[in-house]
Amino acid sequence: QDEPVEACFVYVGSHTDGGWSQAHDIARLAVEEEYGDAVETRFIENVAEATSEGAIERMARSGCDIIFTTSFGFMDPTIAVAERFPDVKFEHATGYKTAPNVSVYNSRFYEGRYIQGVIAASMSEAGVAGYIGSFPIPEVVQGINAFMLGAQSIDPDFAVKVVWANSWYDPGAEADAAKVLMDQGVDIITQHTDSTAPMQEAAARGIKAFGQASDMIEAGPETQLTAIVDTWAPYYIERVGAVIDGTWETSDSWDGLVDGILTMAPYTNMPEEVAALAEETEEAIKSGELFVFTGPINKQDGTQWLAEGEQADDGTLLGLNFYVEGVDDQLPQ
Amino acid sequence: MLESILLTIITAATPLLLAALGELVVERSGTLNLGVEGMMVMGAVGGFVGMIVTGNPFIGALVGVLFGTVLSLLFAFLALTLATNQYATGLALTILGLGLSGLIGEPYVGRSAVRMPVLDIPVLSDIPIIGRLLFGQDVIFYISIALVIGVAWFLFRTKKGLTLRSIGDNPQSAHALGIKVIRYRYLAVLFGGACAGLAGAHLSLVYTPQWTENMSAGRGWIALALVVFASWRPARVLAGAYLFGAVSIGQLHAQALGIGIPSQFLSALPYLATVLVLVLISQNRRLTLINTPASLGKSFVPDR
Amino acid sequence: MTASGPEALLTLKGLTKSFGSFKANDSVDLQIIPGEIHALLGENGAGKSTFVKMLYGALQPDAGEMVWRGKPVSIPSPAFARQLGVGMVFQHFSLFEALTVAENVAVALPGDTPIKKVAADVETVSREYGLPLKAGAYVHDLSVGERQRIEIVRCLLGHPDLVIMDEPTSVLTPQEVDDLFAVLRKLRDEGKAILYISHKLEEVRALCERATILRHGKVVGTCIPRDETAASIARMMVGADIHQIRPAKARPQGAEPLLSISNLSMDSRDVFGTPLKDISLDLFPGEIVGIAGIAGNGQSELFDVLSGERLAGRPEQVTLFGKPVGHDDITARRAKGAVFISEERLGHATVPSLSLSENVILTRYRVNPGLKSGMFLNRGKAKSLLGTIVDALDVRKSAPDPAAQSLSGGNLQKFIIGREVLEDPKVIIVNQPTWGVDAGSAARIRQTLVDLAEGGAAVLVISQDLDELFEFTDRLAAIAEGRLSDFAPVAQTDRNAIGLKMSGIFEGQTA
Amino acid sequence: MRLELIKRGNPSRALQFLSPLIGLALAVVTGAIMFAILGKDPLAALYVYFVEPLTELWSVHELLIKAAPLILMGAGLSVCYLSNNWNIGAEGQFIMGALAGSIFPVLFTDLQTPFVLPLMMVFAIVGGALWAGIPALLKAKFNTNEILVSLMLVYVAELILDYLVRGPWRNPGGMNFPESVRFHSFARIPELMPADGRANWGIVIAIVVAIAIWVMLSRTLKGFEIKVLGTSPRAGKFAGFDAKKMIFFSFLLAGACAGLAGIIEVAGASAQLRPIISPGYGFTAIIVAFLGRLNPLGVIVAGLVLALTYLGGEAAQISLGLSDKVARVFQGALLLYILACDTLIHYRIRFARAPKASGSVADA
Ligand SMILES: Nc1ncnc2c1ncn2[C@@H]1O[C@H](COP(=O)(O)OP(=O)(O)OP(=O)(O)O)[C@@H](O)[C@H]1O
Ligand SMILES: Nc1ncnc2c1ncn2[C@@H]1O[C@H](COP(=O)(O)OP(=O)(O)OP(=O)(O)O)[C@@H](O)[C@H]1O
Ligand SMILES: [Mg+2]
Ligand SMILES: [Mg+2]
Repeated sequence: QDEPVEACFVYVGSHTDGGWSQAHDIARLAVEEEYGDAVETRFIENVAEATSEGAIERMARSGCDIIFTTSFGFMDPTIAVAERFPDVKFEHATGYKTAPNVSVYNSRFYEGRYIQGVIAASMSEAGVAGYIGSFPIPEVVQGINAFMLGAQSIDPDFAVKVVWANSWYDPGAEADAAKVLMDQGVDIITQHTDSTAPMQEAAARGIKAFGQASDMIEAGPETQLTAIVDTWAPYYIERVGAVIDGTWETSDSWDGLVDGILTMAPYTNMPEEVAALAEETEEAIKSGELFVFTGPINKQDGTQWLAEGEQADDGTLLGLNFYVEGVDDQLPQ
Repeated sequence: MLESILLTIITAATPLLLAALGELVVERSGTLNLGVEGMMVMGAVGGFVGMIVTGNPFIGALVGVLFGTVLSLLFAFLALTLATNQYATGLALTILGLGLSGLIGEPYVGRSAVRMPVLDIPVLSDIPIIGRLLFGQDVIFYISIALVIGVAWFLFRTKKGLTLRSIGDNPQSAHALGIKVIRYRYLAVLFGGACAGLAGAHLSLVYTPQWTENMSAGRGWIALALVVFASWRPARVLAGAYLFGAVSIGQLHAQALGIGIPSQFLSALPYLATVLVLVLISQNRRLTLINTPASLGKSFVPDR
Repeated sequence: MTASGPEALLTLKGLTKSFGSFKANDSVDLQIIPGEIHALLGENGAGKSTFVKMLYGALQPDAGEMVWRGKPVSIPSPAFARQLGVGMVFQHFSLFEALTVAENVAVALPGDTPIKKVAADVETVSREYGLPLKAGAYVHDLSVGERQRIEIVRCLLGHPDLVIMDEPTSVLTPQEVDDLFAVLRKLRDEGKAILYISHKLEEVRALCERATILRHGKVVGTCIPRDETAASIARMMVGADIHQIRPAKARPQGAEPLLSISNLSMDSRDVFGTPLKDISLDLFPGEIVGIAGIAGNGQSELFDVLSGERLAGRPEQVTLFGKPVGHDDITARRAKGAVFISEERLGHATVPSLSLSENVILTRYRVNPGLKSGMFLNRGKAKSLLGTIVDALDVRKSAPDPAAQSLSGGNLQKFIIGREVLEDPKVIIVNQPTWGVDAGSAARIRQTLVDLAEGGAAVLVISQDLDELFEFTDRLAAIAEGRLSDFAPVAQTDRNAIGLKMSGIFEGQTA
Repeated sequence: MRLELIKRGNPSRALQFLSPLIGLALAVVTGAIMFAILGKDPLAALYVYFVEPLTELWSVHELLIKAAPLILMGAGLSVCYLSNNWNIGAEGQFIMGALAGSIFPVLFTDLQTPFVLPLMMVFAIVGGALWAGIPALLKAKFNTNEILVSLMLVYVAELILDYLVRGPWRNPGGMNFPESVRFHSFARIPELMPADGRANWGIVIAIVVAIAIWVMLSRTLKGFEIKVLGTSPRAGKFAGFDAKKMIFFSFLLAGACAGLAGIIEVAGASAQLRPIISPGYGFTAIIVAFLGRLNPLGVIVAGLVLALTYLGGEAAQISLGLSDKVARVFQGALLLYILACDTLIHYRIRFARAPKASGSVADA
């Protein structure tokens, strides 16, 4: 083989943000590591969703063979550019539109959230956890619901308070949200935003918290219970490999714990029996024995969503826009 | 609980208070520096980088002050020495500060740092409720309170403060009397820059010991509004900053209580409150006319 | 004057100062001795203020030598001048409206004297010299006369040996002038030297021991004022005989007023202004009516309400050619045939940074045909009108169509007058027509106004300059604190009577 | 030594044209130094920044797409700044214009006729103007500081957009993701030369509007009024011009331009509403206005230059791995340089020694 394959990445944030974009960048480095001279990688960061089409097109023209566009907001621009560059392969994260040269991929983060819910309900004395949301999109709503369901499996009366930071990454707003939640009496913090600020605030007040996107143990050595760690490397290595081999095909993958696309950081700062319970839950999910969204589950207003034993299908989950019973928040419709 | 709510509010208010006090002195000299946001964000990155490099949050704070001051020096050179349009220069300073801080801070995004330690004042900090609020805080908080008193004392009790106010009122007259108008204005602008820098350092060392792009998130502009709100009086800046802190934290409490108003509307509250307050204040023509430094925003070129 | 004795307080040799390429002072020599009141005379722009600012350290000479009590000095700053013993009262006040009297004084005092002590000193000194002041009052609440007292007291508190006064009397009533002279004589008797700048030659003759005369930045002579006449001094200043206004011709008379105001009261424009109180006034064709008064007594408010920059409460309170116009704006009033010439030349009557031809458009776009077609402007027409104005009033300028700010004060005023009289207006309202304008130009401007009156126009002149008002108006009143006195024919009144009215003592006014 | 300014009697004409060029040159030099500090070959980096994006036709199309909103808003803001009204909220007016114009394709999806696009534009113009009318009203009525109000309203507009796209205006068929439906073809601004690139008629509209504003400023009484009220409000009043009406005129005009820019952006390049629709165009337009010397013809050139910095920023990231912040620093530095150079138009600069005291009191 003569020419190395060029793998390109479009990030919505900074490649050092310690959260979402960095998780993708870590995987990019893993790809380089894996294939050495056979591959070259490049990235463009802080790409505003509004003007991403031009940036993606510039990437496509610069000789990329495969382009990973790693934010939901890049969906339509990716499709548009892909139409013009049929020979370039596109991989779009967290979206749902595919094309002959566009695959989509996502991760079942909610599986980790369920485990967090189990831990939270086992650890909390107040019986109420604080949840810092980014934006009320289906992925985040799935997480809140999974967390609630996990918690209810331990304590049916467990409560969750939600505050929206209206940002994926805004340490100031996230810290404010954490403080306010703690001021209102929660004693566990979980977040679906990317900075370590909530972890720091929880540490400052001596309560426990969960990390997000990457292992945040450094920000809270005595605070982090566990973290959902985005692990894109296996997927990226596989897809770039397919380009090298010439076996790349459109796919639509939504992998979970069992596929290694997300992993749980070590269960720390908790009694052994809680850690054991968490491990057990994780195993059950991996083995398929436990599916998070299995009935009976009621919606927030008390009406039935899933009957006994009924499982939510992926289509519903990908468009989820309601809470399960017990969440102390109103979802904007 | 009340104590910790108040503490959260005070922490939210402190950077506003600092930046607004600095700008108040600048405006009292008749200079309008709209670059507070830029100086503040430079202070934030300076504070954070200084802290990471030296491992010492106090040195970090000093670096933040330095960064804010250096940027304000740039403003002073343009607006005072070259008599450029103060409005546009301030805006440019903000744009530059946001870009430069992003560039400098790039390698530091996502790293977490040591929070500036709390400096308990013995005995006093044990007083119930107010003890912790007033005497169990970080150094920058103490500085902010000292500055309120210091600036009020300086402006209204000292000769140099009187001189500064006279310049803000009428630089031509001051110049005719031999007052070094440009020098005073330089010093005022640098003081404003230092305060904004310290406010920024508070953001990245106390508020959230992190660096992120655009970390000041519009606080510099709110500080500018607070100066108008306070009709150029230090004690009123204090009241305004705490009031504003209360509004911005209060909207999060409303959210956490699950009252069901879309979070975007609640998030807009602080901005709407700012507009409302500006309207209420400016409606009182006499108050604003008498307190506004008469030469505010106008370039002054001395005859020699 | 050539004598250079040891008794000299300050000797200046060859003082030179240029602004850009313009020499404002060209090798000026002067000597001041203790115990004298020394007049510095000259036309507008002769360089008097420039000269004294150098003595006070507010401007730096380009060349020349200063000797203070026998020692060569250079004075880098006013602070240094004050330490040396030089005090100054500025032509244009250097006060701070938002500060109190005591603060205004304290800001110019050395060291950190407590404000309470400064306040006490202010009250003592002001009483001692008969210039009463309240230390706690805010300057924006004070009259012009009181403001000048602050300047003087501030100067005296520095215990100067040399007091410089730049046109101190131009803003005072005749009675206040007398008080000031008493102070100055007292100072002279204490052995201080006073350098006194004034355009009022009679005053100079009454007060000063010696005089130095400047023209175009050069010393053109010295004299003992008492031994000269006002006319002979004026000849030295101008270098030629002063052009007198041509004797009046018969003027058309009419019974119907062209402009009238009735019972007009109005709040001030802002907190620092003067409210107008119950003003009535009729202006008949062919007459020139004068309103005297110290600046800040409501003149600019009266001008604004006449011009329509502020609207009257009811339309019929102001009438033009018999029609109510109280609610018409300035353009509508211009369209009816009135013109307005305001006191402030730069920034009111003209836009400083715009060219002269654009400044023609400024007030004429509605009135002069051809300046505008539809919404588009005809700049060529504006330039040709400018040519007409320049020829008619001999406006001197540096370029074909320069920025207004580049003209000298007198030439700018000629331009403004020329612009307004282009279309033979029937009503002319003019505020301070010749303020700061040299004698030659002033005469030309007054002549223009007289010519208009002879053509049947009505002219209202608001002025602080009593000499001017007595020279060419027919009827005269004074405005004080927003009230207008009754009118008296010029022939039947005198400076004293007007002076009293200017200080607010007239019928309808208690105290 | 210190630097002193000496006022010129007449502003220098030559420098009026030269000053933006000098400013630009200084900014380029600064850029080169910055590249060197960041360890890149300055010449190569400058090439990638300022030349490479112009070497390909499709990229020129991208340039025009970005220049259109900058030119439109820059021209509108010029009128504000000339008349001394400090509108810095064009970003918010852009958003509100986009929202108002999007009402048709988002809420009335069945309305698929050729009239939709003009209707959208009218609504966008009105929407942007109304949003700009708020600071204007508050300034005219209560003397409220328009800088702060217009800026605060940017944040509010961003939140309104965010709310709508995540809530009521969300695409019902879009899996609850935060974006509106894609605009149907009647609601799209046609592309200029679809074969070569994505540029649409927006750039033509922008240039036409800029030229119209230029004609107004330089040839009409209204333009004269704007200049007079901006430099000397009292003289403006003396001329019979109404400063309050001018507040409204300038704000509404700038808001209308920004609103139009907003709909051109969403009905052109992006074809749908998203939570963020502008990469800060409204703020960059402030630089554009000043770089163009507040002259709409200059603004056209300046808009293209600033659009180039966006593209150069992308290109430099992709081919040199240069941070995207470099473009922001460059923009800020450019504005500062231009302001500094403007001083030369009105003043001569002299280096002077501060006067020293000598004589009796100095030693006392
Ligand atoms: N000795 C003085 N005599 C007169 N005026 C002075 C004197 N000193 C200062 N001033 C005036 O006050 C202005 C303000 O100066 P500043 O605030 O430094 O006061 P200061 O009196 O010099 O104080 P300090 O002596 O403490 O330095 C000076 O620029 C000058 O105009
Ligand atoms: N700062 C300056 N820059 C440029 N020219 C100046 C400046 N100050 C004064 N001049 C010019 O210098 C000349 C002398 O001005 P000066 O004020 O000394 O005159 P004056 O004799 O005091 O006149 P007046 O009787 O009007 O007060 C005038 O032509 C004036 O326009
Ligand atoms: Mg003078
Ligand atoms: Mg001193």
